[in-house]
Parts: sequence; structure tokens; C-alpha cells
Amino acid sequence: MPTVASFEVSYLQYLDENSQAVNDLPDFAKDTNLLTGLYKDMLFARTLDYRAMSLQRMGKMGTYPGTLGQEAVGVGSGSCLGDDDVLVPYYRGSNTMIQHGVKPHELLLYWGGDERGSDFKNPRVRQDFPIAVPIATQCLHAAGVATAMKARGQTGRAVLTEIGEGGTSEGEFYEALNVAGVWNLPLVCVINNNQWAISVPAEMQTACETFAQKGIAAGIESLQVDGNDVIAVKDAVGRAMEKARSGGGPTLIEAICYRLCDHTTADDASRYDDPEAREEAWAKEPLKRLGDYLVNLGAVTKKQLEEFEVEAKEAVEKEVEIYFDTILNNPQPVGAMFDYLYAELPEKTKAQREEVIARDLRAREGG
Amino acid sequence: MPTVASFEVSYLQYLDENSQAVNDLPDFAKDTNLLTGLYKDMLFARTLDYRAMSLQRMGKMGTYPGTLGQEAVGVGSGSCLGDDDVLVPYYRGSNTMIQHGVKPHELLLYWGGDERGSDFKNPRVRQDFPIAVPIATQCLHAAGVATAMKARGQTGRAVLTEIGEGGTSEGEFYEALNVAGVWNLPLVCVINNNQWAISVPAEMQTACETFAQKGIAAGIESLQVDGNDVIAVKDAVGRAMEKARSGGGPTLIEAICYRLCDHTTADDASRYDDPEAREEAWAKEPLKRLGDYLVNLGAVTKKQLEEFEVEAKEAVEKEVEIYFDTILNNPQPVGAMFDYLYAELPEKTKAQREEVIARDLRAREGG
Amino acid sequence: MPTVTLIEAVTMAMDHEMSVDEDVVVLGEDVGRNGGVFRATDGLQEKHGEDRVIDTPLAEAMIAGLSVGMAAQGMKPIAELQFMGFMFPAFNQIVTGAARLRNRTRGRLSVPLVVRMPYGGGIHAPEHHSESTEALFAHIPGLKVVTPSSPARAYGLLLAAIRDPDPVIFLEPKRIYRMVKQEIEDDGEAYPLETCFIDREGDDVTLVSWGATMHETLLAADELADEGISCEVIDIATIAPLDMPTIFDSVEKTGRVVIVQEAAKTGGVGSEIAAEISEHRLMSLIAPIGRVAGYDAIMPLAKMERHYMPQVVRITDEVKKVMDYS
Amino acid sequence: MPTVTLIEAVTMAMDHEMSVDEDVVVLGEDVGRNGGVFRATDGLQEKHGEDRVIDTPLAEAMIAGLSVGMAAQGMKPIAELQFMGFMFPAFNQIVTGAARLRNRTRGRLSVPLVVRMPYGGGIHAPEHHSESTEALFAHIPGLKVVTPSSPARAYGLLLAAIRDPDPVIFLEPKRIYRMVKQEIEDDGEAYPLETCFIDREGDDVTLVSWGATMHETLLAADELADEGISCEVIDIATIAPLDMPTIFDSVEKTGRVVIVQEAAKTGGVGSEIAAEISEHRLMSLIAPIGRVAGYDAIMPLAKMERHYMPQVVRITDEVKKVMDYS
Ligand SMILES: Cc1ncc(C[n+]2csc(CCOP(=O)(O)OP(=O)(O)O)c2C)c(N)n1
Ligand SMILES: Cc1ncc(C[n+]2csc(CCOP(=O)(O)OP(=O)(O)O)c2C)c(N)n1
Ligand SMILES: [Mg+2]
Ligand SMILES: [Mg+2]
Repeated sequence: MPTVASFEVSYLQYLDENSQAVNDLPDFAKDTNLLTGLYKDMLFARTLDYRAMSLQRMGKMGTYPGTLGQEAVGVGSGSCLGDDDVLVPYYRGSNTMIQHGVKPHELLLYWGGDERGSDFKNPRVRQDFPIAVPIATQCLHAAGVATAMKARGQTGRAVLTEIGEGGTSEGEFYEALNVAGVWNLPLVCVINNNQWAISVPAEMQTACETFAQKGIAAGIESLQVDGNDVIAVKDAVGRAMEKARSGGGPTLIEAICYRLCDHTTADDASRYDDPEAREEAWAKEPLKRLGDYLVNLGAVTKKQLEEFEVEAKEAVEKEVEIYFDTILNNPQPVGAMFDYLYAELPEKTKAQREEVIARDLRAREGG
Repeated sequence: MPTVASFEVSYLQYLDENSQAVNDLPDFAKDTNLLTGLYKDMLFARTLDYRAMSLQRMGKMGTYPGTLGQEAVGVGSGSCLGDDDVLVPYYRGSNTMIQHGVKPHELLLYWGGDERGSDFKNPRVRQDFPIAVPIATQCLHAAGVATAMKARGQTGRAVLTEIGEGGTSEGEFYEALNVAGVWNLPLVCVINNNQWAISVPAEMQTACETFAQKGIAAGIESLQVDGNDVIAVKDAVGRAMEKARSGGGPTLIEAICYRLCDHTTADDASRYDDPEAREEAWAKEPLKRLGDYLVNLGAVTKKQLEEFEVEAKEAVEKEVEIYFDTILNNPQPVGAMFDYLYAELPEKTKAQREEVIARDLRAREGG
Repeated sequence: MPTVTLIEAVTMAMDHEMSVDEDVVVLGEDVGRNGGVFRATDGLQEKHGEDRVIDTPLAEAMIAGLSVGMAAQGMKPIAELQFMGFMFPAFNQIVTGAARLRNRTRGRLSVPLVVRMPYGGGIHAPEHHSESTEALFAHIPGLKVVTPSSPARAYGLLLAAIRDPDPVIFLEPKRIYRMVKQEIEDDGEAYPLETCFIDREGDDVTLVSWGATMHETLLAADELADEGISCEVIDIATIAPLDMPTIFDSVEKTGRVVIVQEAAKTGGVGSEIAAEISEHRLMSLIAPIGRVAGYDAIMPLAKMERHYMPQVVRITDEVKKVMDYS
Repeated sequence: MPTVTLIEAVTMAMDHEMSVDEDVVVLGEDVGRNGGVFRATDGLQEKHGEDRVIDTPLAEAMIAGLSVGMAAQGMKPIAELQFMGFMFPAFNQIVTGAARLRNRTRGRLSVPLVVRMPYGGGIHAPEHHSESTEALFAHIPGLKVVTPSSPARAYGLLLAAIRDPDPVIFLEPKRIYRMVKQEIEDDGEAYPLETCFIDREGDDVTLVSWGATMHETLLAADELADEGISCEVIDIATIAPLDMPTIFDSVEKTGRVVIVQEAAKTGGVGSEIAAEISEHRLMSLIAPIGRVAGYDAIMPLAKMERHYMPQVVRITDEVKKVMDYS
């Protein structure tokens, strides 16, 4: 039987588990300031994460999906986004979003149960999509944004979207890649393969040996990267975005890491996760990976790393303050429930709006 | 970048376009009686097709999806089904269904607008699914049947399902393959790549160079066959079914042919099909392919081929008679609309059943 | 003025809006070269190009989801789903995507999208090609749902739908695609949404319908007029949000209502109309509210479909029942 | 007799039926090792094995479609969808697959399937986790739709659903998953479907509800009793097909009806109930039919959700309005 088509999936890593460079570093990674910046951003991510979880435990926030162990995926990908690019994130995309310009307090608002958290105020991200909770739906929105860019001949723009490895079992993921392939859309899709879909391990999602190979079904370029190595993530996503911006079409990138936290604050991973596997994964985690590298290189000192932590905590605290200030001193009026349903509220619904406002007023007046 | 996974798609053909054997024939194909049988079955398929279309033109049947040029795909696949296997067909699966034991007049009833056409009476096919019109839904049903077989430890049984190449763009197709892969289900999925999804050519569905490679996204064995070569189809599907029955898991098979008819009787392919491409495709069509081979071999004479045509016409006519007899002399009572909704009709709906029966009676009595 | 069928009016409206607004694009299965399986997009690709009349891969979720993304960028996609029976894969994107984006982002992003689809039975189509499930859309906040009952309304309402800044589900009653012709000026005049049309004035009973069954409803009104029963006939046209005041006014006048829908009776749009009347105009009623509807059964295949659907005689019978009530 | 919560009763029913019927299997996302995100399948995999309590890949269409195939082979799958907000990808398979197979094959194949899913708001869950769209299922011929309002009903109705030879959508009001405990004998006694429960007898007004809002409805009835208004309270339990005779009898007695639903008002199940009453018991009514419902708005995120939902005061206000009517 003659072979009529053949395919390969490659794997990209720059820093190995011991923070040793195993490949010639890409140019950007020769800039230790830039790397230190990435380190700080990952540290901010982790700090925000811990803080959000503590807020949730104190009953001051809703369910929150942590990103522990996945900081390199979000920070590395998000750092590749330019002013004209559009991010279409998934619910665990906080770090990607922040990299592009979403304010951390907006994320707190969203997960705290306030819709204004998706009304990103930074002009740079006004076109970005809000968090997608229904899994895989975001991939199609991303393909749609990319279709608009292509239809309007906007070279120089591209779309980044992300999904969990579990989400790749949804048909809409595949439909999005397929249309991106056949229309050669400026789309990059990053799979955060954190090994778990809530309690279901990656090997129970698919018989595939890689998640990257799912791109072969769409005829698009597909590769794997070490998702604990922010240099590898940034390099792969950066090149893919650049390719997309210049008309080269879509790319699928699987970033392999490990979800070191519970699925969300509503979950308890100890029910299903193997402590040993988790222990092993801790040894590979992205902050240590890059921190050790920078220290070994002499670019930063251990002491500086500790100072960064203090800075990160302060920065997070500022965001938490804005969050509290907003929900406590400036809550949404109840009529807001109706104010963004349509450009103009239908006649039929106006009485309902009045009712909810009147009821609220009455309740406040001590009814 | 090291390669972490690699894949190949191979192509199977035994008889080339000139009816020359290009490979050692599989054992079954050395039996010229068997091949003659396949020829007759394909001829029956084509004859039924033409007759169904003429019935439709005369207003005596509903919309009908022809199988011209695709007879080898249906007959070849269907001939691999055993008593214990289950077929989950798509709407263009008439020939596969007939091979397994569905009565041709049942298909006429179905497309003629009578639900009884899906109540297959042959015990051999009582478990087969009816035709699936919503594209790709059948793939999941097939995976479900295969799941039941596996759960019950029924080795020796397998499921065959089929889909058009256009249908592979639907997410449910991919979801079915993915679960079949990860659960190692006894499932064979045949893609009838007839080059068209109504008016949309195959190259507008996907960037893939083969439809077979879509199986790589599910981690399952995938190959291409010449869909005009019934020997190749039968060989590939037969081996895949055998593998599935013995616990070897799923296979995806793309059979390449050409839709030589309109999409259905409601379509006019001349609006979009290129006459030259169609002309070329006629030269490769499956009946000619096998007929010439058998004549060249001396296994049948040209005269015999003509006799087969007469036989086929007679056989089709018998089915048409049963069809007419059923719809004219034994139509469904109107209450049937309610009789199979649930095992037992809900109280709430009983009055509606009585109403429709009473109205019908009144209308007949000349109201 | 061209004399056109309902489906030609649909084409005319899309053509008009594509000509004046370059953000308007058409996408779907077979809408391009083939001009749509019903020919609703006939000639549009030739005129406006392959970039604006786009044959998509075969995947309805994709068509809807892609449209959401395009619309969020300010384009105005008109997505065709081939039949209402095949809208279900797209339902997720319509409900969780299109209907919500404006609300979710407090107005930052919006979805000026039209999803067109032919619906309803009576053309002896194959399985899954004849259903009427408009009620599923009508229950979803954030959507508008519109259906025309004549060529002029098809033209005017589709223009309104395309120009509407929010997602509109535009349901085309395929049974009457070519039933009547009407003179229509291609002048780009849209009809208002959320507005019922009173197609016949009358005093004894209010008949409310939409889409294809407007045809039977008007025929029934004719027949009943011969018998001395004066029907007011309302085409709701916009299924959601409903213009109840027009219906209320009529009910105040007549005191009797019969609602005619092709969809299964239980949970149909007719139930909502009846519920609204029983909440807000109960005391105007002098007879029970009649609903003539498709049965709570699965739409039968061609041989039996006529028994399923509301025929004129079912409407006249119901009206007489309501009139005889005392 | 064990004293259990509603969710424990759900587990108990599945456990019971899996123990006596080997065709019963449970499948869904995280139902196995994790015991379900709400723990509804807690302990089932340990007891019945990985082959019968199956963690699936993450794909709802797949879960539903697979279940149709399994059921057609005579298995009795209980499919869990994690939240009602994620049922949309499965809707195609539920409507075009599960609901129709018996009818399509004239009874040759059938789908003894239960699709379970938690629904409703009030637990401060994230976006898309709080909707109530039961009306979408209730409009589909071929489906049954059931929701319990107490642990005992959860147990009895779920057993009935599993034993039912046709597809049943079993909606679990997650807000009351752990609200009350009840003593239940694990005796395998099913409750009847298509049967309303009269939870409180009364003369002045009939309150009709289902699921979680039964809680507020009963509280409202208590409050109203203090004010001298006697409420009859009905839990419809089976949303489709509806047991209207029980409601009709009550309306004949009281002449007044208030329907309470958490879902958006327009096109909800309450509209169907009101429509049925206005068709068949109009003349028993001495006041307009009141509907207390979720607003026709998108369920707000946690901070505002309480304003969206029918609170006790909204019910008592509506009842008083209906009582004051003259
Ligand atoms: C369509 C849909 N189904 C189910 C869920 C519930 N759910 C939320 S997260 C999750 C697991 C996702 O795993 P994965 O895709 O690997 O992403 P991760 O959470 O690991 O980042 C599930 C099942 C959902 N949000 N959307
Ligand atoms: C879900 C769904 N969408 C759309 C259709 C309408 N439709 C029927 S056949 C067809 C084209 C299918 O092409 P392909 O899958 O290649 O199969 P073929 O008809 O060529 O055998 C379409 C779009 C359908 N039946 N189901
Ligand atoms: Mg994951
Ligand atoms: Mg095809």
C-alpha cells in the first residue's frame, strides 16, 4: 500500500527540568531583562492566584479557576499579543488576558460575580472576548474574528485562542481548527495540556499520543512545547502569531504542563490526583525553571527573587482594593440586568425592568 | 526540534482504472463467483437508483439521494457485515443497508414518506439503525452501539457506520472517532468521499490532503481506498471489521469515488459540477471497473452482463410493486402518528389522537 | 416594481443591504455557487463575490460560532442554516454565544447577526426537514425572532433584521416561499420589528398566527365571513419580543381568541400568547382561548404530514366552538 | 430508614437500580472517580465498577449520542450532564436522536435513557451555571421531563425515570440539593410520572410550581395563611407530559391561579399551564392567571442573581393581587 500522506509532530524545549539550556536560545531569550520581566509576570500570576483563592475561602469571591503550574502557558502566550491582535480566552486564561492588558481587578470582578469584569477598559483589549465558560465555544469565536480580519485584508493582525486538553474532545474545537485550516485564517490555538479535565486525566480523553496531532485532522501546522518552559511557549506562540499575521495561516500548539492546583476552588483534587505525580510535577514547574536559570546565569540574585515576591504581593493588593471598592462602594444598579440585553430594551420587557428596580428600592427602604 | 510522533496514511487499490490488477488480490477476490455476485449487487443498486429517480419524477416518491458512482462503497462495505454486526447508516447508505438485509422496498417506503420503511422486518437487521438525516449524528449512535457490545463482552460483533466527506466537518463525527479511539471500540467508519457535499467540493471542506488523516486526531488507524474498486473497499472494510470484532479497536476508511448523480432529486448538479470532471469520473466508475475485469478474465461474457441487467430490472420491479401495494392498499392509519411516540401514550395526548382519527374519518366519509 | 415571491423578496433584501453596507456578508452551506438549496441566495455570489457570499464547510455550530466572532468585529453576517431541523448543532452558539455577548460585556461587544432558516412542513420534504420549533428561540432572552408571511414582509422585516444591532433569528416559512407574488419596491424601506400586523379587521373573534399558517388562517376567515362570523386576523411577524398591545386591543374588541400555529401545541408560541392574555386581558374574554396547533407528536413523514398540520377546517371548527361558547 | 438530602436520594435511586438491573449504567464527565462535581454519583464507581460508572471524554453531544446507541441495544444509560448550561451541545442528539428513535422505527428500536442535569440558580455559581431552560425540553414530543422538589420525590421519580422505556430528562434543582433531609426507605418504590402532587390543600388560590421554587412557594403559602389566604399548592413534578386534570380540579375549587417558575417568563412552562387553563377552565377563573417568573433577561452573575429569581415576596404580592382582583 503506497503512502499518500505523512505527518510529524515535533517538541520544543529550551530549558530542561534542571533549567539547563538544551537548545540555542531564541533571540528574545538572550535579553535577561525580558526574561526577568516574564519571571515577574509569572510571579504576579501566582500571587494573584493564591490571593483569589484566599478571597474565595473567605467568602469574598466566587468559584475561581487557579493557574498554578500553568503560568508559563498563559504568560508566554499572552506576551506574544500585539496591540492589534485579539485574544479569545478560555476560563483559565487569566494570565494570557492580563498579559494583553486586561486589568487583574476586572478578573476578580468577573469571578466575583460582577458582569463589569468583562467590560475591559484598557483600549488595547476592547476587542478581546470575555472569558468563555462553555468549553470550546471560544475556538469558533476566535475563528470568526480571524475571518473578519482576513475578509477585511487586515494583515498584521491575528487571533490567539486557548483551550484545555480536555476541551479538545468537544466537536466545536475541531470545527474551528478545520475552518481555520481550509480558509487559512490568522489563528493560533494553544492547548493548555495541564493533564486534567477536572478529575479526568488526559489519557482518558483520547487515544492520541499527543494533543498536537489533532491539528492534522484540520490540515494545519501543529507542534508540542514544554509548557513549563516560558521561553519555549513564547517562542512557539510568537512565531505562530507572526506567521498568522503575515498570511501564513493557523497553528495548533500543545503546551504540556501540570495543573498544580485544584480544578477550581469548588474542587478537591486530592480525591483523584496521585500525590506522587503531583510531587514530580512540582519539580518541573515554570517559576522555578526560569528563576533557577536566571540565578545560575547571574542575571538576578536569590534575594532579588524574594524582593520580586514582595512587589508582586503589593501589586496584587492594589488590584484587590479596586475590586472591593467597586463591589462595595459602586455596585451595579439592578436595572443593569436589562440594560445590555439589547441595544434598546423591547417594549415588552420594560415593565419588568421597572419592577425589579422598584422592588429593590422597596427592599432597601426597609420593606 | 525532536519528532515525538509520526503518522502515515496509505492508499489501497487492487484494480486500477483500466481494470488491471495492480496488487496481489486478496483471497476472496480469487473467487470469481463472489466477484460476479458483487457485480450483480452493484448493478441492482444502480438499477434501483434509476428506478427510484424515475418514480420521484413521476411524483410517486419523495426526494431521493442517488448512489450513482458510489456503488462499490456501499456494496463493498455492506458485504462485510455479518449476522451479529450492526449497521448505522447515513442517508446515502441504501446499498450498504441492502447488503446487510434491509429490503429495497423498505427504502422506497422510507423515501416515499412512510415511517414503516425504517421498521426493517428482516431479523438480520432488526438492530440496525434507520437512516440518519442529521449529518454526523449517526457516528455517535454507532459508537454507542459499539460501547454496548464492548460493555457486554460481545466479541465477534462490530459496528459499521458511514458518512460523506462533507459530513466530516461536523464536530460529532470527530467526537465519535475520539471516543472510539480512547475506548478501543469495535467500530468501523467509512467515509464516502464522493467529492461533493451538495454543491461544495471536497477541497472546500478541509485543508487536509486526505480525509483519512482525520482519524489521526482520534489516535485510530486510518487509511484510504479506491472507492471505485469494490475489491479494495471490501478488503479494507472486511479486515477492519474483523479487527474490530476481535478487540483490535476502530478504523477509519476513506473511500474515494465520485458522485455521478445529482445530490438528490431536488438538486441540479449542472449548476456547479464541471462536465469534464464528471466525464473523467465516468471512466473510473465501479461497475465498468469490475465488469471489464471479469470479462477480461473470461469469468463472464458481455452477453451475460446484459442478462444481469434484465434480472436486476425484474428484481427492482418486484420491490416497486411491494412499495405500491403497501402505500396504496395498506396505508398507515393516521393514529400511527401517536402510536410510537412513547411505549404508552401520555394521558395528555390521547385526546389529540382521537381528534386526528375522527377528523380523518369525517374527511373520508366525505365531509 | 418587481413582482416577487417570498423567497425572491428574501434575496432582494439581502442583495439590497449587501449593496449599501459592505459589512454585510452571507455565509452558509451551499449559499455560494449553488445559490442555496432553495435558491434564496441565487445570484448573490456572482454579484458580490466569493468573499462576501461564502460557502462554508458543513458544520452548523461552526457557522453560528464563526458568525459571532465576525459580528463582534463589526461585520454583519447573515448566516443561512439549510433547514430548521439542522439548527440544533448551532443552538449552543446561538444561545450561549450570540444571545449573550452584549450583556456579558456590558455592551462592549455586540452581535449584529441574522440567522436565517427555512422552517415548517407541507412540502413533502424528507425527515427532519419539516419542523417548526420557533418556540425554542422565543424563550431565550437576548434573541429576536421574526417570521414573514408575505413577500413584502419578508423584504421589510429581513432588512430590519439585518440592520438590527442584535442577533435576529429569521424564520422563513418555506411552504409559502413561492405561493404568492407581490409587487415590491426595492427601496430599502424596513418594516418595524416588535410590531404585529392586522391583516383583516373584524369584530367577533381574533385570530392570531404567523408564518405559513397565516395562509390557512386568512382562508378560514374568508370562509367564516360567509357564515357571518367576522374575524380579526393578526400576523404577529415578530415572534419575540411580542407586540402584545396590538393583540390586547383586538381581544378587548372581540372577546374571543383563536391562535393558529404549526408547531407542536405544548409549549409553543401560542401558549405564551394565551398566557399573556389570561394574565392581562382575562376579563375581556367571553370564551376560552382556542389553540389550533400541530399535534404533540413528531412531524410525520410526507404521507401523513397533512394530518399533522392545522388545516382550514380545524381553524373554522375551533372558531365555531369559540363562537358557540356560552 | 436513612435520612437523606435530595442529592443523596438521587445517588440512592441510581445505586438501587444499578444493583437490581445490570443494564443500568452511569456515564458522564467526572462521574467516576470524582463521584460527580456535585457528588451525585459518589461511591457508585467503587461499588459497581469502572465499566458501569464511566468517565467519558469531555463532550456532551457525545455523551447523549453514545447513550442513544447504547439504549438502542437495550442498555439503560443514565447520562449526567454537568450543568444545564452545558446541555446545548447535546441538544441535537436529544431532540433528533433520543426523542425520535421509537417513532422513526415504528417501535423497532427505543431509547430507555435518563439524562440527568442540575439546573437553576441561587448558589452563586459562575456564568452559565444557573439557568433554567426546562421549557426547551418540554416542547419536544417524545421526551418526558421530570423534576423533583424533595428527597423522597427525587428517589421515587428517578426510579420511575430509569425504568421508563423512553427518554426522560431528569432535572435536579441544585439549589435544594442539600437544603432539607427526609427519611426515605430504599425500597425501590417508584413514584408515578405524569402526576402532580398536591402539597398543601387550600381554597382561595392555586399555586403551581416545580423544582426549587416549590420551596419559596410553600413559604409564601405559609405567610399567606397567616393573613387568612388559603393556598392550594401543587408540585407538577412531571413537567412534560403535564397532569392537567389535577390542576384543573384545583382551579375549579379556587378560581385563582398563580404559577411560580424560576425560568425566564416568556415561553416558560408556566405559559403552557396558563394556556391550558385558559382553554379548558376559563370559566372557572375569577381572576387573571398570575405568573411569577424569572425575568426575560439573562440570568445575572452571582452579585445580582437574587434579584432575578422569584422570591417569596414576589409570590405573596402576586397572590394578593390576584386575591384583590374584582
Ligand atoms: C461545554 C462544557 N461542558 C462542561 C463544562 C464543565 N467543565 C468546566 S471545566 C471542565 C474541565 C475542563 O478541562 P480542560 O479542558 O482540560 O481544561 P482545564 O480546566 O484543565 O484548564 C469541565 C468539564 C463546561 N464548562 N463547558
Ligand atoms: C446537520 C445537517 N446539516 C445539513 C444537512 C443538509 N444536507 C444534506 S446532505 C448535505 C451534504 C452532505 O455531503 P456529504 O457529507 O459529502 O455526503 P454526500 O451527500 O455527498 O453523500 C447537506 C448539507 C443535513 N442533512 N444535516
Ligand atoms: Mg486540563
Ligand atoms: Mg459527499
